[in-house]
Parts: sequence; C-alpha cells; structure tokens
Amino acid sequence: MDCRITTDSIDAAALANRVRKNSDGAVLLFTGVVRDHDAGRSVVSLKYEAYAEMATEKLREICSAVATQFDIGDIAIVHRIGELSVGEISVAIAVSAPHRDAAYNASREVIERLKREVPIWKRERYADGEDSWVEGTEPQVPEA
Amino acid sequence: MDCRITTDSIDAAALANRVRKNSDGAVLLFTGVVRDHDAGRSVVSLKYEAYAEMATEKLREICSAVATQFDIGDIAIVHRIGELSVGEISVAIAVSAPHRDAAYNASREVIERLKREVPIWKRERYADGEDSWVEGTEPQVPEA
Amino acid sequence: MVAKVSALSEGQAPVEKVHVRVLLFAAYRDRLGASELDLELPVGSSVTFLIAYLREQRGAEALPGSPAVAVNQEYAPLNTVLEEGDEVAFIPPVAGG
Amino acid sequence: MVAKVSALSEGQAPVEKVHVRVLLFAAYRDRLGASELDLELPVGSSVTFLIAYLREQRGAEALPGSPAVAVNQEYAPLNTVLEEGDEVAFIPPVAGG
Repeated sequence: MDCRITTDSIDAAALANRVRKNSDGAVLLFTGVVRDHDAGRSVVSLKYEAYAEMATEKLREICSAVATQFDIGDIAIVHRIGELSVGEISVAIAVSAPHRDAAYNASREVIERLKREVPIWKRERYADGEDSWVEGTEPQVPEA
Repeated sequence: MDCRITTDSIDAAALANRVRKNSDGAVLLFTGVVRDHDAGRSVVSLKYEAYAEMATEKLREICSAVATQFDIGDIAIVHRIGELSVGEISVAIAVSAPHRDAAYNASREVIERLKREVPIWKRERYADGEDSWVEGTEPQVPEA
Repeated sequence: MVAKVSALSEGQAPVEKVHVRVLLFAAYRDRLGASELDLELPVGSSVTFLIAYLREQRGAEALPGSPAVAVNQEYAPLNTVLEEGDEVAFIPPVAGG
Repeated sequence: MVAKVSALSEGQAPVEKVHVRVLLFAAYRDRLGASELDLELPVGSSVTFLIAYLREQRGAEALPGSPAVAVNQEYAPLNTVLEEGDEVAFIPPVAGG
C-alpha cells in the first residue's frame, strides 16, 4: 500500500503495475488531471498545497480502511502538490482486485473520501491572469 | 474512439494517454488481467477467441452508445484474443471525462455490456493440464 | 473446417433455395466438430428451421435447441427468415473480459 | 512566516500555561498573513478559546468562528482541551483530487 504525497510528476502506469498481483483479475487506475477550464473559466495551471504530514496520514488511513472494506489485492494513492500545468496528473489511484466489482467500488470510495477528508487545497490560475482558491468541501470533524 | 480486437499485447498506458483531452479532468483505465485462479482452480493461461468482425462491431456500438449516454471526452476499448499467460492484459478500457462521475459510470457500463454482449469466449488451462471453456453469459437477443 | 451440406432432398421438384454460411464458435465448434458450414435451404427458411435441420445431422445434436444467433453479425430472433448469402452465427454464452 | 504571541496578559499572577503551535493553510494563511503561530495559552484552554483569542487579534478577524480543526494531525472537535506542545491546524474546506 503505497499512499503518499509527492512533489514529483506521477507515473501512473508504474503505479498500476506495482499494485497488480497474479491473483488479481482487475486493475483500475484513476487519474485526476488538470483540465483547461473550471466553472466556465479558462484555466492555465493549478497550484496544489497540502498539510503534508496529515494528508499522508489520511491517505494511509483511507488505504487501510478501503482494503478492509473491499476484497482487493492492493491499493496505491499518490497525490502531487506544487504547480501543475493543464494535462498533468494531480492524483493517481490504483486498485487491483480478484474481481472488477471490488476494484470499481474501492477506487470510487478512495477518491470520494480523498475529496472530503484529505487536507489538500488548490489555487486556480486563469488565462486572464487572475487566480483564486478552489471552493472545497468542509471536512467532517468528529462530534464533541 | 479506438474500439477493437487485437492479437497483440495491450499497452494500456498508451491507450489512457490517447483518450485524454485538455478539457478532461478524469481518466479511468480498467484492465482485465489473466489471474492465476478461477473458482478454486489453479489457472496457467487463458485462450481467448472472438467472432472478430461482430465483436469489433459490438465494441464500436458500445463505445458510441456510452459516449452518448455519459458526458465523456473520449473512450477506447481494446480486447486481446489468443493465448494469454497469467498477468497479461486481456482487455483495457480507457475513458476520459471532464468529471469523474461520468468516467466511472461510463467505464463500468462498458465492461458490463462487453461481458453480456460481445462474442468473445475463453478457455482456461489449469495447472493440472486440463482445460475448459469458461461459463459465459447468454447474450440478450432482440424479441421476435 | 468447412462442410457443405444441403437441406434439400434429392429427387424433389426443384424449389428456390438460399445459400447461407453457418459459423460455429468455441464450445459449439468443439461439439459439432466444424467451424463453418455452407448450407442450402428452401427459400423462406427461418433460423428455427435451420437449427432443427442441423440438429438432425449426425454429430450436431449437441447444438442447443434455442442458441443465441447472429445473422450478418447482429443478434437476431429465431424467427428471422434467412436470405441468400446470409451469415448465421451460433453464439455460445459469451465470456469476454 | 512565524509569529510568536501570548494569550497571557502581562502583570497577572503567574498561571500555568501551555505552548501550542498553530498552522494556517491556503485561504486561511492568505487571510491572516501567517502560516505558523507559536502561542502560549492558559492551561485548560480549548480550541474554541484559541479561536476566540485569535479572532481578537488584528488581521485575524478573517478566521471563521468555527473552522475545521486538526489537533496533532487528527480532526478534532472544538471543545478539545489543548495540551503542551499540541499542533493545531485550521483546515479550510479541502479541495484535493
């Protein structure tokens, strides 16, 4: 379970290769990519920032939970931080599993939890020179 | 939309790269891989056979339908035929989309339809030297 | 393997006939011992007629009574009437992926 | 940017105090103009107390009244009592992926 934050560009194919085991019949690789538009505005780059230690811990927690919840062989998540251009991979999630159902469900669970829980933020830079923090999701905090 | 049957080994990463567009924020790559067991028996290889012309036509039909059904950027499906060893990729489905929800839904729809509709068969060879056709799914045929 | 057979009895008054090509795959090919058959059938023959005819042949009893069928590479109902030059494929349960 | 401030007024009778490190990220960092603050708080201070104290400081009014908070890298409720050496991070709405 390779679950981490990186400042390097992500080799998603290598990640998918690493999770595959001979007992697995399905490998699902999700990649989040910087796209050239958001909410109708033309985007040129995204700057990702993380509370790195906590984000790493959260990613590991998600990996462990998902591995318990679904019948999977292995899982890996890598999230990049720093300045990314259009077309660059911001996050890669690779899941291998004996059967496809678990692979799809686990992959989806990971990205949904990542977007709700992991302390990462992004600032969009627009073609017109402006930039702004992307509106995020209020993380769930345990009840008092 | 690159939707085809091949006898060559599949370069899944290249497929995923080809579907990505700058307007897409999510790329989902599903690979089906020959696994070393099935229904409790040890498997050494799978031999895939297709009604190639019809299977190609069906794959294209599925690509077109899914591209209409979901908001995706592009889609590609490659299914390999012939003798495959454990760990080799039998099928790769790459979907890119502006948003992840469409990518997941489209990818899942493709693999489910492929398994129900496309005239492909596989024969498992077991560690004990026996082999047998893998039980399949009766395709839906239009009502009279 | 290609076999040529005729569903038209000899010595009958000549009737119009159609020629169809039958394709057998995977388990069906193994059971029948042929991958292709070129058949002559009376004009107006349905897929159902073709199946019944085939199942009377030696070694072809193993073809199911209501297999999935594709005519010219499209799934087709069993009452489809066959035309000259049609390609009829018997499709065992599929197992791609 | 690191700022050192104290929530203990001078000239008071000495009270026991705890030292906490406050981390600010993304929009919160931009609004407050600092990424880290080292604070002294009275023993028994809760996160709620810390927030109220910070919001009284010049330039820190922009911190929301009930932000998501992590104490020692775990999300924690606002009534968490802070201990010596705690790391308290204010977590703006998250936007990974």
